[in-house]
Amino acid sequence: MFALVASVFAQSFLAPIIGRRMPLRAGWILALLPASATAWLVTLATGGLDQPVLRESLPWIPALDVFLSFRLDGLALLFSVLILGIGALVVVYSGGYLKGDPRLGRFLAFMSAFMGSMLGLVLADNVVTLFVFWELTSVTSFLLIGFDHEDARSRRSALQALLVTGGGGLALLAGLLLMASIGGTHELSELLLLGDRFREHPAYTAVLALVLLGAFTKSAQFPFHFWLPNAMDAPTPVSAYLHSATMVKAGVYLVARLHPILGGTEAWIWTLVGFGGATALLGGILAVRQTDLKRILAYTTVAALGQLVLLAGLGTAQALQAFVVTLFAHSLYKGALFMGAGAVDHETGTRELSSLGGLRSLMPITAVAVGLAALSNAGLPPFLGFIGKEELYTGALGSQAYGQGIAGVMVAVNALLLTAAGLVFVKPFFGAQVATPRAPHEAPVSLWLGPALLGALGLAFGVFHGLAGDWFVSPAVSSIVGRPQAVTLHLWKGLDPALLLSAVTVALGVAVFSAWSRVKAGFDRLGTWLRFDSDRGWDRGLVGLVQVAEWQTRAIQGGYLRTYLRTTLAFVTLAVGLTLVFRGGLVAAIPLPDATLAHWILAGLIVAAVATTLLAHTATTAILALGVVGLAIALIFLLFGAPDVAITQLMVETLIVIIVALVLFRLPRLTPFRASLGRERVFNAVVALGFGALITAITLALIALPFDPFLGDEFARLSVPKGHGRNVVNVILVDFRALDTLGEILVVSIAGLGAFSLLRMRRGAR
Amino acid sequence: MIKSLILRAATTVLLGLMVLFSVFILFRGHNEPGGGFIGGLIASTAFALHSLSHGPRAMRRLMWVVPRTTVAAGLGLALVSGLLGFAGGGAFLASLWSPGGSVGSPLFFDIGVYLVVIGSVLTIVQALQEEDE
Amino acid sequence: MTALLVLPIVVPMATAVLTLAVWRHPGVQRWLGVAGSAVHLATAVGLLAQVVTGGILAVQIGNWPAPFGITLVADHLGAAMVLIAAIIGLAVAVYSVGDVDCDRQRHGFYPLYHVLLTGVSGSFLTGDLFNLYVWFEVMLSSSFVLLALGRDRAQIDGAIKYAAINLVSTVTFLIAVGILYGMTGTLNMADLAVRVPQVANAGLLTAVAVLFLVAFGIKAAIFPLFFWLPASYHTPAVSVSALFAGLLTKVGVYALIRTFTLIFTHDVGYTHTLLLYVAAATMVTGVLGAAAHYEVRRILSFHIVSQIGYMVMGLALFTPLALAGSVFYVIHHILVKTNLFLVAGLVARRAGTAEIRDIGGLYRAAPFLAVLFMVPAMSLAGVPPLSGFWAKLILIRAGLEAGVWWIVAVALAVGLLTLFSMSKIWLEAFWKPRPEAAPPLVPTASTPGMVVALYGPVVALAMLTVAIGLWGAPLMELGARAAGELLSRDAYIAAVLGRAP
Amino acid sequence: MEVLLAFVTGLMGAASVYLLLSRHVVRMLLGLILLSNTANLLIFVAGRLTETRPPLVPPGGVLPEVPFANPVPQALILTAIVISFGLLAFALVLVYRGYLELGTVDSDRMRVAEPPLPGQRILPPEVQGEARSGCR
Repeated sequence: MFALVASVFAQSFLAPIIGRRMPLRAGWILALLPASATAWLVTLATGGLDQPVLRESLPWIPALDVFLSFRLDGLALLFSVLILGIGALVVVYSGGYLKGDPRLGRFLAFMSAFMGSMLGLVLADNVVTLFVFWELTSVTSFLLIGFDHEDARSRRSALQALLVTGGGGLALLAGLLLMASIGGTHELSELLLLGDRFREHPAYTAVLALVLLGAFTKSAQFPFHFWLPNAMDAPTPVSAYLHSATMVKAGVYLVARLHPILGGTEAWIWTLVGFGGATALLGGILAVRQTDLKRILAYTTVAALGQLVLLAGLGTAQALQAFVVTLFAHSLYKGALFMGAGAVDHETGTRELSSLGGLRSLMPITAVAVGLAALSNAGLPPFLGFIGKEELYTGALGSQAYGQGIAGVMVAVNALLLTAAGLVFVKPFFGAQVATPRAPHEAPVSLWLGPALLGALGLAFGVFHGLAGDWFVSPAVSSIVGRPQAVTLHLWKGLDPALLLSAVTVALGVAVFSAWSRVKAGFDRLGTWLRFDSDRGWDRGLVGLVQVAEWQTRAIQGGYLRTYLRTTLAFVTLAVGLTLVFRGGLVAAIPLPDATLAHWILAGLIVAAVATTLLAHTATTAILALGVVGLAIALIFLLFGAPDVAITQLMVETLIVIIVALVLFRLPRLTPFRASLGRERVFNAVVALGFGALITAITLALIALPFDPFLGDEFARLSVPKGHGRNVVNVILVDFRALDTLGEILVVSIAGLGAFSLLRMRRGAR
Repeated sequence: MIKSLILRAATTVLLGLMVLFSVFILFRGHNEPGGGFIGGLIASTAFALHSLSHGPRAMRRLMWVVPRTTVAAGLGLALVSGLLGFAGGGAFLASLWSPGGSVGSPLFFDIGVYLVVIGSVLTIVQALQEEDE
Repeated sequence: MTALLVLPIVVPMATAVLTLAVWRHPGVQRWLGVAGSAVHLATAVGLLAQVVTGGILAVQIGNWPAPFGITLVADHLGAAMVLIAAIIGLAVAVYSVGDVDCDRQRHGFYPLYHVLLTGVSGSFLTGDLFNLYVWFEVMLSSSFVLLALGRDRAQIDGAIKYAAINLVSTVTFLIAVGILYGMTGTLNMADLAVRVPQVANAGLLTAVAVLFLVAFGIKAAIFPLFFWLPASYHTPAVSVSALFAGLLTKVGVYALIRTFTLIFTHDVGYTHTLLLYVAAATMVTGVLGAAAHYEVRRILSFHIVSQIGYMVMGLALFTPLALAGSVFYVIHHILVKTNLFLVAGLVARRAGTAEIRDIGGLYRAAPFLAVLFMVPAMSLAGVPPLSGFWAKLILIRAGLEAGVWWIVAVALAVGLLTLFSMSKIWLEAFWKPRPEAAPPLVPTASTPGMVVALYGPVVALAMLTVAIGLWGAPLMELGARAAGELLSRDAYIAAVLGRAP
Repeated sequence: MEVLLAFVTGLMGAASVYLLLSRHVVRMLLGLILLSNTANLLIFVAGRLTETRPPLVPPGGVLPEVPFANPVPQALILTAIVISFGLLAFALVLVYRGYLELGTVDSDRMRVAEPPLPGQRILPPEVQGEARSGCR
């Protein structure tokens, strides 16, 4: 399996080359791998194994319990067959659809990468690995939806799909990681065995919410359904593959996959049934009011996804059986319908129902293919779609509470789906011919092969439902339930309530369809009224985000240095000051200064000079006053046994005055030297005084502590015998701590050179 | 440039004296207050004052190298005397002394410091002064 | 052996001195610069190899025993940081050959560049708090000049803001060192770790810890101390901002990690909780800042801020996994963010502007460039299987295991907004058709040599990102080891002081 | 004296912050100079003050005469002074260049790197066009 996934990814690197070298055959060539892999999987399925389980595991980041583990069970097998089988057909289809387009190679590369991601997703047996592939499907679908990137709508839709599914993905990640940390393992197959022990964990609800958030965004459940119809801006092969057969099913897959560990609780049932039912109904209603072929199909997909989620939520064996059959049937017919719609679009140049008609005679093969799929979609016997619908009703009726209510809603949904199927099939292919932008011909083989095959399979598996049951449905149901489950499918189960409901569905659907032109207005009103307009909400959300961001930027990154400094210094003062106060660092009492007169005079000198600096009206006065401060400090150094420091301080002060003088010469006094606004001045003073108080408080607390001058004593002891110098300070500088000095002269060098370069590199100067 | 005759005369005399004094301070620094920093600062103050009164051209004539080169030499000297430690004590910046302890790598290190300080300060002063030319 | 610890500092310094000596010959400087970086990288590789096989390495400078002399220490964290810095050093040095104009090269770009690297290496290796201050200053001084070096007015504006705030940070740091010395009598970090618990006034100690937090926090650009970064990083030469983006803030983060694991662990409940709030605020404000901007390097600058939040989050959670996550994150981020700035430079060269709203059409015109942007951009947003995904994964897992739900929620939401921001650049600069009024696109490079210099480092860094994504186990192992050393400090202390604590 | 200096440093710190918060970049620079002086004095106090001999060994001796001043803070301050001297000298030149390029020493008018945001009005530069050096 590792080899399979890897080779599909590898193919995506080859695709651009093949696309450039053999543009006409690229689709066929690249379909070989998925086709043969499908064949292999089908032989596995037909091998009579009740539960073929293969497992492979490679260490990825073992320290994080992340393994590249793959596991092929019934559910994974069904999905893999759909992914690879439909994938192969879609690749062939793409070759025809994008014939002559120079971007074909790139398109096929993205498609292959997506195929690999999707395959990895359903095969993954490690929650992290699963998530990796989950995100990869989001990214590849971003690239595919935005394939026609010069169109602003495509870009918007791509971003929308990316962020909605990506956001849900992040919730999913948290949910999966939480699940793994509760379960003590990241391997899915081990987690699934936890069962009730997990469901009783206090964090169960959190995990459930997070996982479902991921699943619902991906599978376009209400209220996240809005991205899916918009994603139809993608080229049709993408819609057929990602947005009906595979990617949107990822969420449904996840729900089914995690059923053994998460399923069965009240929260599970009502959340899934509630959201699934709402989504199904909403999708159905919104579908029949569309006039664009792809949008009709998109909304019916939303409806079908809702049904699947609902069935997974019901969780009975019967419901899960219905889940698998519906899933299988839907993937077949919806893929076919999309490709058929794409073929129509490709040949006629339009997808608008009103500008299509009578194509039956012009595109007979396409008509047949679409017809087969539409009948399956409509749920008419003997198609697989019919069996799915029967199972759905049986499953719904068989569930404990509100079964009949649920079944009633499903009847409505299915009737709407039937109407939609009628719209897609009857309107374009029957009736009078309508002039279209392009004169239609039968589509080339690459364009009709896929729909025809899928449509035929829908019929074949309906007729030979025993094979479908044994090969695919039983193993898949067994995997979901977590124990072997024998499934037998029937076209005819006698006159049971389900059949009755089917009859009602068909009657209702046909009625709506035949009255479509009259009731559409009603549906439009209903749709507008019903529509939870998350799509417009999306735009508002983005605008709001940018507004908040701009407000924040104005508030804190406004471009004014003084506000930057004020915030910085205020934060420093507050953070340190509050810590000092609340963590008990202050000294209890301020000791009296034990200073001599000389000390007081020096202190007074500093205070006076500082005050002069503050009040100075010219820079020259200020710098001279500051020089006095420096001088007084030098005297303090001298007084307390630091002659080296005192001299250095003195020399530095002198040099600074020289350099400041050199600079100040050249600065005219355009700006008043004492520039500060009234209210701001007060605020600045508060910050300044706070900072000063902090320094004093810290110093007072510090000098109250005992001090161990062992470092200095040791240096003094070693200075002469080891350092060969009698000036301890100098020996520290050039020997004990010479590395500091080395760094320091680097700073001084850089300052000098930097000043030089800065002056030389003036604009206009040479 | 400050055009004061007295200052000019004074700084000319001062320059020589101060440079000599700075070298003295540099070498005595290991035993008495002083050292590379202080020496370097004194010397550069002298040059800076000279340059202020005589102009940067005069200073350039006076110094036979570009101050930038002094910086490079100083840095190089300090680094090399640090690397000498590998030869002697087996560690970076380990001191290496002549028998008797009169000449040692820390002295060269200090000379490096001295040169860097002079070079850097003069680079700045010169660059600022040359703004006028 | 002991030379291995010194060489990552000495080599760039020697390179700086040599390039300084040939000031008048930019051509020679270029070669010296690249060669020096290559040697630097070699020494860094040797150092990390030594640490991985032989454990923590310590050397007493000048043979003066700790805590009296200055000790250089390389544990897994330090050695890994040196290595990643050297990788970035080489990549940007090569890029600069094609990017940095002659004018800048003539005015000391290479000496400054290598002094900066000296400072960065020194900061990662020193075991002495005051020495750390010195290396910070080395870094700071050269970064001032590099930032201002050029003829662009915006540069000077940015440099003034950068200098003002960073000088405040540096004085704060100096004050903090002085006070801590006054409380403990020592400067050696291992010795501090031993002596800090004995300080009588624990409240004052916590206050000093917070003082360090804000001093390093300004360097690391955490909320609300990051203003200098988005104000300046978009102004200098691309090579310079790429180097800054990769290394400078991370030195601040490194210093935070070092001091808040080794020295200030006496009041974790207070200090690290404060760090956690700061981390969350940093992530959110940073990413929102990015949402409000449309100039590539400004967007990326705000993302630096936001990403710093993640690294601090790992430190704040203070579990082995969380710290490993921080280490992983720092390394990933340095690679990716440098690369993004380099790519942004290529984009701006190609399009003639860095305003994404004015670009457009690059996907069609320069698909290879699009791929080169996509890789680090997606990695930054945490899309699997790239380096950023693992980095985020570890931190999120650590947050979940520590039971701090809200920080996980913040981290995830910010991840989504990062994705939004990266796709904004993608949509505007790459996917959107080129605006009618825009001038025609120009080639990024005029000579084959320039192509190699400009694209080579970008491709190499992108490949590293992918490699870590596909094969993250070694880096995770490194992170886990580093975290182990950080949390049980005994090995570090023993290596420095030569005795068990 | 230590207690007295605690208040003096506090005052210096307050004054330097007040200067730093000014719009005038030269005032900010003065604030920085004062702030680093504050830091140096603080380190000096942190190493404890003893009004005694400098840490010098008399000729021929092996140890300084006790009590002697703690040499460690002195070495640190020396390093810090020189470093901050270098940085301040550079900062001064930067301000000068800033004046030449941006035509102002008012930080509120330095808005080239961060142009006005939507909904923000900024002060125009004081000097229109290319600024000139005062002596040229």
